[in-house]
Amino acid sequence: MTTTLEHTETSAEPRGGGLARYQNFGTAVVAGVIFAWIGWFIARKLFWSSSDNFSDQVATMTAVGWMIGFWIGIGAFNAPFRWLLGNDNSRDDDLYYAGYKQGRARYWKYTTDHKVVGVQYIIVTMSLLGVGGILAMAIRTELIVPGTHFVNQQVYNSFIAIHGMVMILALIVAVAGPWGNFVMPIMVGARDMAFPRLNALSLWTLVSAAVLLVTVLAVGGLPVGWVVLGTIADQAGVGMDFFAMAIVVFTVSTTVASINLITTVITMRTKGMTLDRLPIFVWGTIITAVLALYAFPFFFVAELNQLLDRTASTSFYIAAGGGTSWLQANLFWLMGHPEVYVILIPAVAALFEISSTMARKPLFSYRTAVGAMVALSGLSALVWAHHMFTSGWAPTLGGPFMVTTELISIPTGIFFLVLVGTLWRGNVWMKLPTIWMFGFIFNFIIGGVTGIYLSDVPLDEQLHGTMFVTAHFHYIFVGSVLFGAIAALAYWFPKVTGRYLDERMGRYSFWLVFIGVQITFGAMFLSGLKGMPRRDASYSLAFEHTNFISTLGAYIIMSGMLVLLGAVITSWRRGEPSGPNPWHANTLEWQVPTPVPLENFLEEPVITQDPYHYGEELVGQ
Amino acid sequence: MSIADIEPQSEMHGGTPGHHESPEKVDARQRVGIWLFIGADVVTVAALLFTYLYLRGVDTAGHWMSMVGFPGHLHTYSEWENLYNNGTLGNPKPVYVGVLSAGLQWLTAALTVVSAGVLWFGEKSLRATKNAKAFSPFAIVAMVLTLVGVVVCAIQLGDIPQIFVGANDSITMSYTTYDSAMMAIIGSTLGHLVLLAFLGLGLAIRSARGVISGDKWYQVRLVRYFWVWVAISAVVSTLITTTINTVH
Amino acid sequence: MIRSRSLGVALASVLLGGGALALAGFALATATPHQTPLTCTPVSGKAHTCSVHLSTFPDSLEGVHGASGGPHPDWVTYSNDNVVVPAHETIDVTIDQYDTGGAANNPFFDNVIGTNGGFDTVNGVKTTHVGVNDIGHTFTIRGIPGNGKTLFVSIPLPANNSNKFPVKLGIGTYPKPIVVKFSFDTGGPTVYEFNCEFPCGGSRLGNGFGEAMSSYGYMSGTFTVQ
Amino acid sequence: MATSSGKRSLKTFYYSWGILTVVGVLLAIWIPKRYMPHMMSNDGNLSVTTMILFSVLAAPVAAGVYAAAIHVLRHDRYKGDGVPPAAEQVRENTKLTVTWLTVSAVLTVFVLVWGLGALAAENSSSGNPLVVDVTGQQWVWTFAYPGTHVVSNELIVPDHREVEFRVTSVDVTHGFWVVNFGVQVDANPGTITTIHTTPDKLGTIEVRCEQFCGLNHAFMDAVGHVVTPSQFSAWLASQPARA
Repeated sequence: MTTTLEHTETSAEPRGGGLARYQNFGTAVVAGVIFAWIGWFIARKLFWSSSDNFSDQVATMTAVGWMIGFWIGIGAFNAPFRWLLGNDNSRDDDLYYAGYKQGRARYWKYTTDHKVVGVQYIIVTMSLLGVGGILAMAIRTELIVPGTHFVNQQVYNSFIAIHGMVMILALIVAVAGPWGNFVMPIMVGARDMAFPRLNALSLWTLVSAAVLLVTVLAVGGLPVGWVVLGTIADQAGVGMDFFAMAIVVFTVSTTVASINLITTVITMRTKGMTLDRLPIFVWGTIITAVLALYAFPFFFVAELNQLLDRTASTSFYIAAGGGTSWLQANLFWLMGHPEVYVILIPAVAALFEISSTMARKPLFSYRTAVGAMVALSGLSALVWAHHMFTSGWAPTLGGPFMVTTELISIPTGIFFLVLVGTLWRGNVWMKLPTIWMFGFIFNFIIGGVTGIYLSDVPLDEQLHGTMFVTAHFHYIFVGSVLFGAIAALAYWFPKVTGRYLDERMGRYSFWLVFIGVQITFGAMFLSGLKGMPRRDASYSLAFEHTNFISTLGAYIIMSGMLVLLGAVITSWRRGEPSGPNPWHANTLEWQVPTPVPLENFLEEPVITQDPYHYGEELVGQ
Repeated sequence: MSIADIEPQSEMHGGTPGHHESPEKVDARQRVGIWLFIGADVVTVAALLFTYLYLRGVDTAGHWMSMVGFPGHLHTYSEWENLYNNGTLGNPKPVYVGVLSAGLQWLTAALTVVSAGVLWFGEKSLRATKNAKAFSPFAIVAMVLTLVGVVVCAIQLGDIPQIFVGANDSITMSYTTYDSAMMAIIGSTLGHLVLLAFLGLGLAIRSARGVISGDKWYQVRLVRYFWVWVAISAVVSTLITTTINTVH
Repeated sequence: MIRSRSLGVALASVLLGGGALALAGFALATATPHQTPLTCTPVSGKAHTCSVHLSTFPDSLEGVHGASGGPHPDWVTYSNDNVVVPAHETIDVTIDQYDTGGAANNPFFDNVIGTNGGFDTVNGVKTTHVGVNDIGHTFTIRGIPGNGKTLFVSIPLPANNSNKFPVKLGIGTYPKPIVVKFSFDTGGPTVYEFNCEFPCGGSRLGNGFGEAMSSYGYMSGTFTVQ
Repeated sequence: MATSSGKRSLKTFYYSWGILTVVGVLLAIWIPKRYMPHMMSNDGNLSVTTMILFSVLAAPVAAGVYAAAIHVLRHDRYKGDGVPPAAEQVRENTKLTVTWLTVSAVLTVFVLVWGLGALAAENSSSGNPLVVDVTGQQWVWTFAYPGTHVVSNELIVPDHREVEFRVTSVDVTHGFWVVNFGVQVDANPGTITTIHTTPDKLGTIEVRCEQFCGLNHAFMDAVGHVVTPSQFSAWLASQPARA
């Protein structure tokens, strides 16, 4: 059903935008650096130079300068001040901010169109995965043989911490960012997100925080592990201040994005789009958004306390001053475990959507799937202390938290039932998204089962802090979430670019990454079982072979991801044209033309049934 | 020029082109947004109070309100450093900091409550008379009250006593955990008051310039939701910090 | 895209990307400085014995950070952090201690442990401990069990509190060093890590083990047994 | 293969389920025994048994999902080109969902009961354990034996007598983990945390740090021995007083 659209060409150059006409990523970086220098300069004058906190105070002011400068440079403060002065955006301003008639430049500006923000999230996710991937290669190269031959321990420890945080950042936004922004508003029949300007704010605050997080490596690194436990983090240099500042900004960015997603789904669904006609991916996005809204303020306060300890001589986490690092551990993990489900649920929801379309069958037990996601996010707020079973914080709480943690395997089990149930007796179309989905199924079983071992307190006393834990969460993050994110990328790539992600290169990449994951993290399980602690720069000869195998596997994953990168870059411009609905799916985003018009729909769609009716000719327009 | 750049026609576009969407729809949408923002703020304030109560409960080595060191108000930092360096410091004694003034805390809470009341009253009259210009002074008064609150918070932060403690090869300044937690809570209240002042100023200018008119007064109501929440959070945190503080 | 083109692009991206990463890795490996190793000079007259000479300084002007002391001239350092010793050999270690000290936070490190004979000599005098309250630094060396001979040697280096500074080295002036000598035997090829166990890292954060203690190339180093 | 309603042979499913379950169970029994460290205490043995038991329990569940996936790949793959036709529009199978929920609930309850039981067993104490004060500091473990003046960097404990480790740290958080006893607890500055177990075999044991603690975290290991009680008291006597 391709509607022919007459091009109402309005010849004039885009008017409006005011100051925003001159603001883009370039001015943002320049303003950021200038304000960072101003912050550095003021701090050196303002603070007393021979106090213990001086270098931290200067670093924090520099980071604050970078943030404020970057936001001024990109144009984030334009709207609040125009609101303050009462001259709201004119229609032309709104059109300009929506990136109307600006071609490729709109991707480098404070553009509010949810489709542009979606593409920007793709770029940010891929660059974060790139940086994290490079660090992963450095870590595995270091561990190829016992001894510290590649880099010394301090550099290695910084690589571990920044690899961890950058990858966590990348995976939090990997599915909810690009597809929660590009696809979800169209799926519910909305013209744009509820708060378009806040949408751009979330993206650009994430960029400013990610840049600061990566510069931590340049200012002395962060040799303390990504959980920045209070006691060891106190020994870190100014890199810790940059890290804490980046996290404080990142948590605000994610909370604002969650507000945006939830409001869009609650208030902007089109006529007829009742809750039980919502595509399952929309459910996944808002359940994640609610969980993130609850969880990320804890991370904000945990890192704010850390910043105050270092700059204002407070004693939140300093035993000598009456503080305790268990407070930091609790605040951190109150966010920490909900965070890993904020990472998992969007990928699972995207795979539900893909499984239904690719099997040409309705999603198996739709309500149970939604119920499982709700139950999982509810439970995930009650399990945080299983990260602290062995910390000695509250031995009597070992039992209760074992109970809540092991209950999580029930909703997670439902995910398998729904996924395989959808594929069962379907006409499974073995295209790129489907292949990555089968990879997900294989890896998520291993990731899920090994989670149960770690939830058993007596067994956790043997496995906690070993490479077994590292292998477990890599099977979940890489084996399940990354596979789901790549499946989503392959599935919605035609809607973004109008071209298929190259099938053949996608399969080469799949097999390389899949086999690489089994080798790398399979051998890592064995290292962990044999007793190799986590985050060790060097290790006993007993772990020689398993680490060597793990590193070989890591090189295989690297080459697989490079092939995927090559596929994305070449397919974006020169891939095989796909038309507006290559997978013949029923969800709304496939009923609009590609490239998607600025307002998504030419007239408001009316929904008469849920999007899982295959066989009858497409309805709903 | 690709299809994406077709001139948008419809009235429906929320907040972007074709933007004279009906105020009721914009109000309904922004109301959900404000409530979710308040929800996130509730969790943040809860986390700050959790920090306060947790540290009080743990009271590691009795340092909730006392620390072995030298009272900060006797000398400045450099004077303590010189005393330390030429060894005439004497040995440190436990310094007990005592509770921060409940009066100032209740004053801050009262200012938030009164400013919220002024705003609400102004809103009621705006809704009744539809005269936006008359609302502007209410917004100004509310803003001024919050700015007074900012000053009071700054005074409280200044009152927090410092203690100088030896740190293996030098002397350094530190706060007890009670003072640290109070610094975070008072700092958070200060931040919220600055945000309220900004919002109040915005409402004042917008109503004076007629941007907030008869059918667009919902913007005041949305700001009032957040304002009332900040007042509630100020009262609740003050209630906690003034009643649950000393450790017997 | 036709089949061969996809394969070509796939191979190109692996080679290109992999090559770039390898270059970056090589640059990184050469960027992080490995100090020129301090070798063990054979002792004439004693079979299978060689000697190593280290010093502990109150600043980082003499150590591996160059004359100007590098980014943190006031941090305490060992004179070298990359010692190479032969396997199955007796190592005679001499340490010149130039730094002041104080009370250790764990009395265990006031004892001499694991040396040949169980003692060391401080300015020629045989001792087994120096008193908990005036330790300058410690020399504590061990490896990872399962890698070569299990070794644990810990020597307290007495605090050097003399107030005369006759010795001139580079741009710094230092008191007459306290000379501590001890020896231990190495086993098969492996890597031992030595560091100071006295809380000499300043600042209120990090319980005395921050700064110099937790940074590479200051108060720690490796003994590579070849 | 076009969708034909009515029962179709689930041969592929059952065969692959059976084979995979057998393979899974064999691996479940072999891998922990082959790869986990040589366990020398009641808690250590418990962790190996738990590992084996949970893996054996997980094998049929994992095999079931894999078998279903294999069956789908074998029978339900669309071989033609172009868009596959709509399959049978099955939306719900409440019987399957309910059985799936009950099976996973039962398994979870069993895992829970086993875990809580094991936890209780682990926390039970014989009353008069040998107390060892463990101090972790950046990058060395030291063991003191209260009542004697012995402080050592090697952990020597008698066998068949419960030992209680009272663990603390003088600088950052470390993770005291006796690899061969299968017990671990963090060493936190300013507080004492305890863990106890009963060694039951003689031989060498290893202590490793499992909480990241900075530059030489990888080198923060200690060696020890489980010896007979007589050897233990002889060793205590032979140690110099290093209070």
